[in-house]
Amino acid sequence: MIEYVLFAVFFGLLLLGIHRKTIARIQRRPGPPVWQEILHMLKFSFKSTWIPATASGTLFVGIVLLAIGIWTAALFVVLTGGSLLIIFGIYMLHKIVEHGFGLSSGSPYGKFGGVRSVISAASEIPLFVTVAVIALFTESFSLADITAYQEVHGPLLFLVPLPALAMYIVILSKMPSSPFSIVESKEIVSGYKTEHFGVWRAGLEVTNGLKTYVLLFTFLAVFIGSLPLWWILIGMVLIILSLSFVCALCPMLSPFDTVTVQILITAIMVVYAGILWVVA
Amino acid sequence: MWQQYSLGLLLVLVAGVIAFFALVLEKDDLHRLLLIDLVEIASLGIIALLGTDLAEALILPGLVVGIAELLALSQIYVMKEGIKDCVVKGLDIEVIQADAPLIISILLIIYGIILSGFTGGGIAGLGAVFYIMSRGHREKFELLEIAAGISWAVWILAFFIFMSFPEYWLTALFMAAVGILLKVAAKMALVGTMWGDNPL
Amino acid sequence: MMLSKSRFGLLAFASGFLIVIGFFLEWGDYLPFWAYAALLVCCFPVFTLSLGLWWMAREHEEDIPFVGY
Amino acid sequence: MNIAGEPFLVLEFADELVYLTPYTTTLLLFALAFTIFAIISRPERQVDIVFGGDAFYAKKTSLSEMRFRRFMAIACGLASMGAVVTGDIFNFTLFISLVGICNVGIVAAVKIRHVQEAAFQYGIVALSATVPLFGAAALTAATTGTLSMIELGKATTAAVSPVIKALLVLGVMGEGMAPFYAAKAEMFRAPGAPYVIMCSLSSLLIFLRVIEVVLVI
Repeated sequence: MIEYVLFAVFFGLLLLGIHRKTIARIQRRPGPPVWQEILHMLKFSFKSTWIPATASGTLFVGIVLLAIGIWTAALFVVLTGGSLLIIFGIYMLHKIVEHGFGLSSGSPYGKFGGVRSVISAASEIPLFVTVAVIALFTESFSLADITAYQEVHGPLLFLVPLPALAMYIVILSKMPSSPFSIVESKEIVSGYKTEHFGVWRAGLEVTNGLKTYVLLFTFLAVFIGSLPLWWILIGMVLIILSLSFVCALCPMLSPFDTVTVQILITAIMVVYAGILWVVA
Repeated sequence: MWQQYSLGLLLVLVAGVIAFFALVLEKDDLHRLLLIDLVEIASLGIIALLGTDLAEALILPGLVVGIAELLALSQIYVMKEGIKDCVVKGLDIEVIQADAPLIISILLIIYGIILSGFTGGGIAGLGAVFYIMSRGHREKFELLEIAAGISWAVWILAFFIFMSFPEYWLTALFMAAVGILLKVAAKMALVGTMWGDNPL
Repeated sequence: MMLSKSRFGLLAFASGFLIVIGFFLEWGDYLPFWAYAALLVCCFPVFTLSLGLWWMAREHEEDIPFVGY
Repeated sequence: MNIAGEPFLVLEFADELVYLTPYTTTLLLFALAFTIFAIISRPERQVDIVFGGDAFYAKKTSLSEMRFRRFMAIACGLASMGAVVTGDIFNFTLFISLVGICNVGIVAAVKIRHVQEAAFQYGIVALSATVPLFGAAALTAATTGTLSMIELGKATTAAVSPVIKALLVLGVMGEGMAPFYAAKAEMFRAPGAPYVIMCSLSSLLIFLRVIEVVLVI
């Protein structure tokens, strides 16, 4: 399994590299090579590292460990076909991780990133509605049951396109330079990760790789069904490419607009789920 | 029975709605703090409507949580308005300068002891609080805290006896009754008198 | 504040060793899968960080956060 | 319907009920980790820049304030752990209102005006939310005759009406459920990292838990 974890880290980082490259090409820049994010991770891990004098030391370090830990756990849950609710829980808890990263250092920029991550908490609700709608159809929260259901009834992507869109937006809001990524936007330096440099940042990169891999894997497993590994990897690349187009072409929204748009999406999803529930 | 329950529920809900309405209209923070108590009572009312032993067991923690929240909020209010320096003395009312508080307190405490248990503790504690409030005593908090702690331990021990050695239920019953009586009485006396002794 | 580099090296070695041992135990069916997963969730983060710190932890004064350009 | 995996440990202690599913265990471990952080971590010193100059200063948390806030943060962690693992509706509501108090307590000792204002307003909402919260628990007991989530999850007991579930969710929302707190974002601006994070953590945990509760009962 350790080999799978390492593979997920590197492939996730590669996906992020492809993301950067595609955005650059759409904007007619040469852009970094696709393995840039992997190089980043390696580069950060041999930079001189210490803990800022004003930081809350244990939290500063512990949060990095925790971040890698929860996404490793999420990978296991996805691979063993565990409960979708746990994935959802871990995704929500990632909010705390962002918050912890931002607040533990004492940096004002990190603090802003953390506070922004709290006010944009509305972005998680569409995911829950997605989970609820899927459970209405498959009568189970376990990923294994959901893929089994799709063997019989065909991909859920065609049965319930709207939740798929909602989950797509949720993944979008976690991508770098997306219209919703207010927690790490440049007017607050790097947001929550401003003060995590060196090895800490390398740990964060590992988390990002794992997170990207797990989220895309979950999307494919929930909406397309079980696929051989090669097809999953190709599917991930395709999704990343489409996400890159959105990220490259949309401006970043202001925090207020981000929250408004996310609440709007949530409202639409809740109404949709309500209609489905009444009909079913 | 069921109809009585629905009627009671309706009444409590109406009371709750009125309290909420008042809360919405009121803009002054202190008045809102006072109104919150009305809201709290509605929630206890819903639990009380169960009308079983369970209801009694549920009301007590609900009440405790409510009181705790109210105390925490009033503490914050005091901090936020910066009125921490007011020294709390006895109530300045002519009647209670005489012997009346003593008599009333003794009566309440005796009645509490007769009732025993949680309710008795509450009443006895009320007597003690009344006495302290009207006299403005500076009592020894450490002693009261120790008494509360020990009686709490007795109460818990009684529960373990109930569960492990059911044949000694009578002893356990007495231990529990006395323990909770002393604990609640001591705690009630502490409430409201620990005011501003040691700033945070 | 921080441990010394050699301590980090020890930590990296210990957690890496546990991961490898766990891998072989699980491979030979001596360890149930969930236990291996729990082991990995605990050890993988420690291994990642301590490996980097063993390499590049700085052993003198801390600095203050970034406060503006 | 398989909600959060099969419970692998059910601990019945008189009428107190604790049960662990993979889901609740995940949440429990997370709460535990942060409670430990709150215990062993020193608070962060928030750096502020003096406006219009190059100077900056670090806000310090005084020792007595730190002690009080650490205590409150630990209490908050314990309350959220209780809310996460309990299998009894009433205990669940009690733990949740405890979380509400502790959240107020964590920032109560901070002597910054806007933080205290936010904490007070939040406290008012939290206190009024006890009506739907306890109301939902009492109504559950009245309509089904049990408070145990395992009993309620079985098909044999009477179904809990959606109105009661809505009341429960409303109550939890008022006590500080994750996305619905404007006042809390203001509270997070208080200095002292591991403690203010407990506010946010507990609200996320009770949000995640109430979803499971509503689905199970």
